[in-house]
Amino acid sequence: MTEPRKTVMTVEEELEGDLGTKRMIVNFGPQHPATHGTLRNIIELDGERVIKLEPEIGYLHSGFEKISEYRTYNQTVTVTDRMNYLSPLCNNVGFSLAVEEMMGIKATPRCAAIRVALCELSRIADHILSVGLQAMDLGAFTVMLWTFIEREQLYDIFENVTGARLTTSYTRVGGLLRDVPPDFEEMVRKFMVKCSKTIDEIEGVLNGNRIFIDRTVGVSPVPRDVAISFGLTGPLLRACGVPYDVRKARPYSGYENYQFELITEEKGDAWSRYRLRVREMRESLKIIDQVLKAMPGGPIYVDDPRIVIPPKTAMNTPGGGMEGLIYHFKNYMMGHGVCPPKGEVYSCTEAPNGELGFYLVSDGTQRPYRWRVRPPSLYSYQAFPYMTEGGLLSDVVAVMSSLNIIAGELDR
Amino acid sequence: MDPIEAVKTTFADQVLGTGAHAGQPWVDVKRDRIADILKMLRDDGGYDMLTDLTAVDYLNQGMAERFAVVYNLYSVKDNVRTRVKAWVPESDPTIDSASSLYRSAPWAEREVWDLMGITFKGHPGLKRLMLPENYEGHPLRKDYPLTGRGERMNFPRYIP
Amino acid sequence: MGLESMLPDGVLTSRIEALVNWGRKNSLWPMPFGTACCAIELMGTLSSRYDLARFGAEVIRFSPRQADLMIVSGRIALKMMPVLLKIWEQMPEPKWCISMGACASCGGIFDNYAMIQGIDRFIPVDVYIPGCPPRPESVIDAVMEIQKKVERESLKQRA
Amino acid sequence: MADQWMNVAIYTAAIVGVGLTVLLVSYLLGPRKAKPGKLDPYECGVPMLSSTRERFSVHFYLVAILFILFDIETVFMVPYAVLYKKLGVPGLVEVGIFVTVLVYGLGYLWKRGALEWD
Repeated sequence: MTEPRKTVMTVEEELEGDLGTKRMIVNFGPQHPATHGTLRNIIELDGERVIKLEPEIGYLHSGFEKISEYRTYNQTVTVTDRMNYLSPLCNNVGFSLAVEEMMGIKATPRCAAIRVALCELSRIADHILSVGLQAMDLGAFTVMLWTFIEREQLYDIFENVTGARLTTSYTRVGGLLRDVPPDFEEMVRKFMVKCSKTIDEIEGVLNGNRIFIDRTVGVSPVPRDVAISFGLTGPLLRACGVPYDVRKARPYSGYENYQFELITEEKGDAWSRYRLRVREMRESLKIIDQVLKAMPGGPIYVDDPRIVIPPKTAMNTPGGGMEGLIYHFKNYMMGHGVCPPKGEVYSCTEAPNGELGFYLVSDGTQRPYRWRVRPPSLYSYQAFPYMTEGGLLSDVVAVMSSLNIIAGELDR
Repeated sequence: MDPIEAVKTTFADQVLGTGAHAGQPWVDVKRDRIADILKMLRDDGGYDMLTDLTAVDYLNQGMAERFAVVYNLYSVKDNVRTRVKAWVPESDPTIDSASSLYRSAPWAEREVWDLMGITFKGHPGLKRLMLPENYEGHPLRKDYPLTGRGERMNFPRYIP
Repeated sequence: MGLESMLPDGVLTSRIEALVNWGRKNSLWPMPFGTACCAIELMGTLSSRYDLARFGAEVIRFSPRQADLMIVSGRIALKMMPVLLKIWEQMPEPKWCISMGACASCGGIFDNYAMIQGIDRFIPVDVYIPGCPPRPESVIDAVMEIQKKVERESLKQRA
Repeated sequence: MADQWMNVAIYTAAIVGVGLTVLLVSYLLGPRKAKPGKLDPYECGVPMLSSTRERFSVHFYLVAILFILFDIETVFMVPYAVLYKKLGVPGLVEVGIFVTVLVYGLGYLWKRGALEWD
C-alpha cells in the first residue's frame, strides 16, 4: 500500500477518529458492463481506495472438460471454439496440433501455412477488440465501433473460409475441414490494407489522448519475477519485459520460417499492455503477408490411413475397391479412426491472450481419457488482486479491460 | 541439469518411475515430499513458472494410485519444460499445496479440489472455484454421471 | 393496477392501446444479459453494420430498472441462474425476454452437470433464437417478433 | 413589460405541463406488479453484501463542495456573457476581479492537496 501523501488535511483526519468511516464492500458483479463477461469482484473500499479485492469466477463454468471425455477427437474441435470466443481459430489450431503431436503426425506444408494465416487473422480479431473494449471502458466509445467494423471484415473472411462467423470448428486432426476458397488471398489483402489504416486511426486517437494516458500509464505495474511466478503469459508477460512467446520459444506449424519481431514493453502496466497489443497486430499483418507470399500448394490432409478417409475414386475402382472400403470402414466405425496411442502430451500454442496449453491423456480409444486446457485467462485473472489492491476504484476498471479476461476460457 | 535425473538422485525413495511420450519425459513421484521436489526444481533447476497444475482420475486403469496431480513446469530462462506427476491414493485424497512456492498455484489447486476432490494441505483458502458453494460431489471424477445429479434443475420457477 | 383495468372496452381504449403499444414497440430498451459467444454476436448486431438502432433498440441498459427487453445471450451456468432470476425479478413490469442462441434456449451442445438446459424452465421467454451463435439478422428478426407481439397486446393483459 | 412576464409564464407552464403529463400517463397506463424480489437493491444480480447506509469518507463531501463552488462561478458568468458587449471594459474589469479571486482560491486548494484523493 503506497504511503498516503502527508497533506495539511491531516489535522482534520485525527478528528476523523470518532467520525470513523466503515469500509464499504462493493460488488463488481457478474452482470456488469465493465467486466466483459461473467466475472465478479468483491471489493473492500476505504473511500475510493481499494483495500482488498477478491475475485470470484465460475459464473460460466460449462463443464468443457467433462463433455470432451464423451466425444471423439474430431468432435471436440467444436467444443474448443466456444472457449475463447474472440479468437476461436487459435483454439482449434492449438487443439489439433496437440493431438497431432501425440500421434506423431506433421501437418502438410499447405495446411500448416493456412493454419498460421488464420491464427494470425484471429489474433488481430482478438487484439483489436481487446483494445477497443479497453478504450470504451475509459470513455473512447468510437474506437470500439471502429474495431467492430474491422471484425465484420474478419467475420466475412472466416465465414468464407470456414462457413461460420464465430464458431468456426475449422481444423481436424491432421488437416482442415476443406481448402481455402480461391479468392482467399484477395480478400485477406483487401482486409490488410484497411486494417492497418484503422490501427493508425486507433493509435492516432489513443496514443496522444490525455485522459487515456492518465488512466493507464503507471497503473498496476507488474515486476518480471512476480509476473513469472503468477504464471502470466502472452501480452501480460511480454508487457513486463520477459521475451517469452510460444511462437518463438517452441515454434509450431511452420512459424520458424517467418520473420517477425518478438515485441516486449517495459513497465508492465495497463499502458504497455495496450501498446504491446497494437504493435503485435502490426507484426501479425507482417506474418500474414509472408504467409500469403509463400503459400505452398499440395494437399491439406496428411496421407495417413488412420486419419484420412480415402478419396471416392479409390473406393469404387474395380482394383482398389475392397481395400478402399476397408479404409473407409476403419475410419468411421467405433474404435477406429483417430486413435492416438496410449500416453499423454502437453502441447501449447500462442493464443492472443497467452500460452494456451492442451494436456491430453489418451488410453488408445477414440475418446480422450483426460482433456485439460491451460487457459491463459485463469492465470492472468488470478494476478488481478495483486494489480489492483492499493489503487483507486477507477483503476480497477482500467486494469480489468487491459487483461482481456474471457469468461468462456476462464471458467471452461 | 536434467530435472528427471536430479529428482531421481536426490529423492530416490520418492520416485515411482518415469515415462515419456511424444518426446516429453515426466517423473512419477509419491505425494509425501512433493513440496520439496518442486522447491528443488524451482530453486536449483530454474523452473520458475508453474505453467499448469491439474489432476487426472485413473479410476481402475491399473496405475499406482487412483489420482495423479500433474505439475507442468517451465523455465523461462533456458526454455525447457518438465512434468512431475504426484500419485494420490483414493482412500485419502490429500497432498501438500504448492501455493507457497508458486503464486499461480492457488486457483489451479482450488479448481482441482472443486472438480476432482483432492484437498491441498496448507492452501491459503481452499474453496470451490467453479461450482456454487453448496454443490456436493466432484464432477470430473470418472464415477460422476455426465448430466449431474439434478443440481441443474432445482431452481425456483418465476411465477409471473 | 392502473386506470386501464377500470377502462371499458371500446373505441377510446383501443386508440389508447394502439398509441401506448406503438410507443412501447419503438422504444424497446434491451438489457443484454450477455455471458458467452452470443454476447459477442449481440455486440456485432448493435454495432454499425447490422445496427439494431434502426428498430429503436439501440439504448443498451445494463441496469434492470431501466430495461424492458432482456436478451439472454449465452449459456447459463449453475452459478449464473440465481443471478438471472434476480435480475428478471427486478425488471419493471412491461418486460419481455429473448432467449438468444441454442445454449440459452435448450442447453445447446452442453448437456452436462453445469449447464441450465434452457432458461424457459425458470423464466417466461417470449422469443427464442436458434443458432450457435445466431446471425445478427436473426437477432434483428427476433426483435421484430417482439415488436409484433407488443403491438398486439392489450393493456388489460398487462395490468 | 407585462407581455414579457406572459412569455415567462407560458414557458414555465409548458415545462410543468410536459413533466406532469408524462408522469401522469405513465402512472395511469403503466402496469404495476408488486413482486417480493422486485424492490431489492440492484447489486449486479447478487444479494447485497453491506448496507449502503454506511458512513463514507469525508473526501467525497469535500470534492462535492468544491464542485458546487466552481459551478456557481460559471453560473454567475452566464449573465455577463450575454451583456459583455454593452458592459464594455468596466464589466470586463469586474468579472476579471471575480475570476482572479476564485482562481486564487483554486490555486490555494491545489497547493493544499485538496484535489488529490488520499
